[in-house]
Amino acid sequence: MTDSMIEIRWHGRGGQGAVTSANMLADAAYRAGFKGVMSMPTFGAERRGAPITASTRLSREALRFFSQVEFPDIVIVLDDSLMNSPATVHGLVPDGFLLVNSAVDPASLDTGVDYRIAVTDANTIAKEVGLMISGAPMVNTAMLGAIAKATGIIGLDHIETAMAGAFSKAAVSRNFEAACKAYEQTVCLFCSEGKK
Amino acid sequence: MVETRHCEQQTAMSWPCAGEGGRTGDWRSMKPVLDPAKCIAAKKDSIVCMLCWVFCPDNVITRTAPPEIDLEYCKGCGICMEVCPSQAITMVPENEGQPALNVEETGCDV
Amino acid sequence: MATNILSLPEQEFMLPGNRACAGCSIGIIFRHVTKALDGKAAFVVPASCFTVLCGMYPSSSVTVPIINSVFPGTAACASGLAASLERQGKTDMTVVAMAGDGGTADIGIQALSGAAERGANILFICYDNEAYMNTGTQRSGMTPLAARTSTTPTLGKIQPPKDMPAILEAHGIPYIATASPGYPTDLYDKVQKARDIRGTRYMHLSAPCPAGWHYEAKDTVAMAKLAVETGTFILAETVEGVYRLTGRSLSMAKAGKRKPVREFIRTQGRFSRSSEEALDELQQWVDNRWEAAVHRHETS
Amino acid sequence: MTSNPSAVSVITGNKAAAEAARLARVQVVAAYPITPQSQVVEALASYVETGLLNAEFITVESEHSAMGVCIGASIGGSRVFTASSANGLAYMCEQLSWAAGSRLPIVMGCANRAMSAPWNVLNDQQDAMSQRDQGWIQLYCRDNQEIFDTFLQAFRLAEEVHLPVMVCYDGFILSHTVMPVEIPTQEEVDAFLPPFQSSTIVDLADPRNINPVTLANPRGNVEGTLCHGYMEFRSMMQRAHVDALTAIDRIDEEFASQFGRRTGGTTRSYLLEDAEVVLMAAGSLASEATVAADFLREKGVAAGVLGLRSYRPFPVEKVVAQLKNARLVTVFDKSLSYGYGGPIFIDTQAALFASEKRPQMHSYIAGLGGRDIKARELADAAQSSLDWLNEDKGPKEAQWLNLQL
Repeated sequence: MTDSMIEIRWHGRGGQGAVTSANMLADAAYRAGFKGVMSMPTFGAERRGAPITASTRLSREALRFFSQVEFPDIVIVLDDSLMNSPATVHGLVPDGFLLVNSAVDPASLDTGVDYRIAVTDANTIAKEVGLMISGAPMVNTAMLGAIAKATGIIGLDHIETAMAGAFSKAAVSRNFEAACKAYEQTVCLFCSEGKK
Repeated sequence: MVETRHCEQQTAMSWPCAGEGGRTGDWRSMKPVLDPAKCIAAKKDSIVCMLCWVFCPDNVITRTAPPEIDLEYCKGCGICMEVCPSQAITMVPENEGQPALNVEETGCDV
Repeated sequence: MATNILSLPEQEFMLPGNRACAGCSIGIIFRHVTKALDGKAAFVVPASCFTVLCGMYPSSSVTVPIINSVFPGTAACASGLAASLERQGKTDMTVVAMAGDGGTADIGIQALSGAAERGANILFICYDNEAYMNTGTQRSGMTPLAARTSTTPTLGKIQPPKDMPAILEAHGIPYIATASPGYPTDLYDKVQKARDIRGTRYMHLSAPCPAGWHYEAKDTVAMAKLAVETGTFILAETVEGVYRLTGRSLSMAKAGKRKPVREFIRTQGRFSRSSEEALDELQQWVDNRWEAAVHRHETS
Repeated sequence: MTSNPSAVSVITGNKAAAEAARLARVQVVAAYPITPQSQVVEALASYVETGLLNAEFITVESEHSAMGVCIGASIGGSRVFTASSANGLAYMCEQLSWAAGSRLPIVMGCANRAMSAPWNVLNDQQDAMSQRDQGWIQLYCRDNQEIFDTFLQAFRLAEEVHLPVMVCYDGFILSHTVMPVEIPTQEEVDAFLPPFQSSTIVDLADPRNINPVTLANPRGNVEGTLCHGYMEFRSMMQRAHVDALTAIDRIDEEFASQFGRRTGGTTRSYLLEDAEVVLMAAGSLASEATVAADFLREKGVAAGVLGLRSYRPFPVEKVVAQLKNARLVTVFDKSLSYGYGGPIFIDTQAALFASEKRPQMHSYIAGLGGRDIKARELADAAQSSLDWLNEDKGPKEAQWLNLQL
């Protein structure tokens, strides 16, 4: 992760809102002062339930390139079952962040590779605040709070602004509540405050 | 190069004019001739019947008593003759009265 | 009250000396359609015989606005025009899409179906001369059983035509009518009725063609009448789903009289090579449709 | 940390297109969904439903009818808009020619997508390039801000030169990617693009037959005036295209003076002044290429970028002027004229033919069907072309970037 540019890859399942959050992260980062922000879905057809990815790129300067992210600085995983796939952490740079929606201890996700791990139980948070669609918890917005906590690249206020641009008022309050809870409950191994 | 005087049109647009397709008297082979003695409207000197006017596909027959036929633009279809209930209209060959064609004198190899 | 011949307006919106063939029924149709609309109409026209009638640049044979359209897109262009004019508060004219049978039932059917489903505020008139006459009489989806064209088997077409009014009825549009140049007052009244209804209105018009049907030009009106008198073309209208026979078809149904189809097609060259079996089949097709129409009229 | 302006929205290219159409106060919208353009239709439908846009939204049953409705509505006197992609654009084909021949100021978005078969919904520019000769102006955008700005300029342009304008932007790469876009207020847009002065030529008091059959030769009208034949109309259309080159650049100047940013008009250059090696491309690739030029400069190669914004009309003089000092031009085409080569390469080569000083030109076919292209790869390609030139190897065949055959 260089000072001037951060590349982020999202892993989720179709219908979990990975693309929406990736876009909101770009928006929040713009509000946080990044001049160049960009977020793109992995191009192609999407199926509900199938693994999908999206990418977010943040830069202090305006962005001029659009090619796909190869070596992410941050990998965000919306569903810990996706951790079984080696593709999930593929290319994650040394010292990068791995943020996982999971109820397990981050230490158990430590593969010994040189990146930092943060874990949030976004499923429980989404259920608590009532973010359920068709019986499934919408975990995407809670993860924005986890990003704020673990990486510090955005603040909660920026997330709220980004949400206001994407959701109705009622939806903003619930989603923001999820992000705030996630911010409080994210457990970090080698978190930004206490770098190893 | 052909000079297109006065035409300032950017796209093709036409304005109405009679005889867009040219005079039909030039190529028509038969023409309608109305006999006022048989025409109901003419006899009654009143706008009655008017079937020739109603059915003319070329709008060349007037809604008058007697109806008048514009032979400049009549195509000679003969509908007016057919729809006339009193057989007042007959179709007459355009070249009636002209000398008949003499094939032997044309020199064409037929 | 029904219009009679002498109460038809005198004003004309078609100029003489146009490019239509001698004896073409479209002239009769257009004259009475425009009379019924008092000339307050803009016509959208695809490639068709009517295009020819309207004339070549830089002169026009009609005194109403004409917008030429691509062959498959008449209804789309008309619905765009209608929406646009309405947007500008220009509501002094009816937008009429006027296409031949090909531009309606074949290549034009998708755009027509789309416009009808949307309820585009247009009057769509199909003048059905039963083949691609403008390109030299190739078969269309409206060419009758047993009729010969330049692309049918030499003995005649082996399929019956589509039932376009039924197809449009399936779209649930508010007004559907058939009419014939042989019965101009019936045609006139129907156009006026259609004019006063909002939404997609469809009229299917019989359009005898001397060049394509191979009969003498003088017989166009006789052909139009025989088509009706034999029950081959049925005069009817469907208003808000209620079907009724009109005019000559209604009086025929009441009298229980109908001429045999052979009387209609006898002088048409396009049927000259049809076998007796094919003509029997045609008669049977006409009988079935007629009986269904009469039954529907009586029960609705 | 600097604070970013609040008038900026972080939105997709499709949203930028829809926002531009909304602020342009389009009056009739007709569109049919197709990946990757569908979001434009969805956004405009919601704008109309919620009253953000006061327009007729016509949900047609096909792209053919979408353009048909636009043609009817434009003749009827309204400002109209549509958008499409790939097969949808191809399905509009005959209507495209009809719109251009009618000289209607229709503005259309094209979220560029590969043509099938085989099926592919991802980006290249084959769809728009295939419609090159229909008479439409084609402008290519490099990012979402440029999409928004180009659409606003396109309405001005179309209404001034009486030609339809296709605003092309790479599918997914721009259409589905969010990035910051500065959206001016309605008042600011109105000042640049006044609401459409509707006036219809469909008039009962002056009935005319629009687009009638027109013969090859001029013909006299009833007053005896000799009126154009088909060729005269087509010649005027060509002249309008050529004249549009100036208009495109001038409108961009006016845009710049009001909004403080520019699209570049017909071209957009980067470090061209002293460039020995020029990378040339259209769309997002022209932006990606600027990063490649930076890489090359870091290595000591004087590289620059010529981004082609206006493909039709083709800015021949500007391209020639901007390439006259280059030693080497590498053209990256995201489409192909099968049996010959990359369309931009071919056109640029033709443009340079009459030029006294001609650079060497190498052609690259890249990114077909969504194949990822990295700035590094563009730089490597340009470097390999430069090596080829330095080794005096002579003519070089077109190369397909990243081809694994």
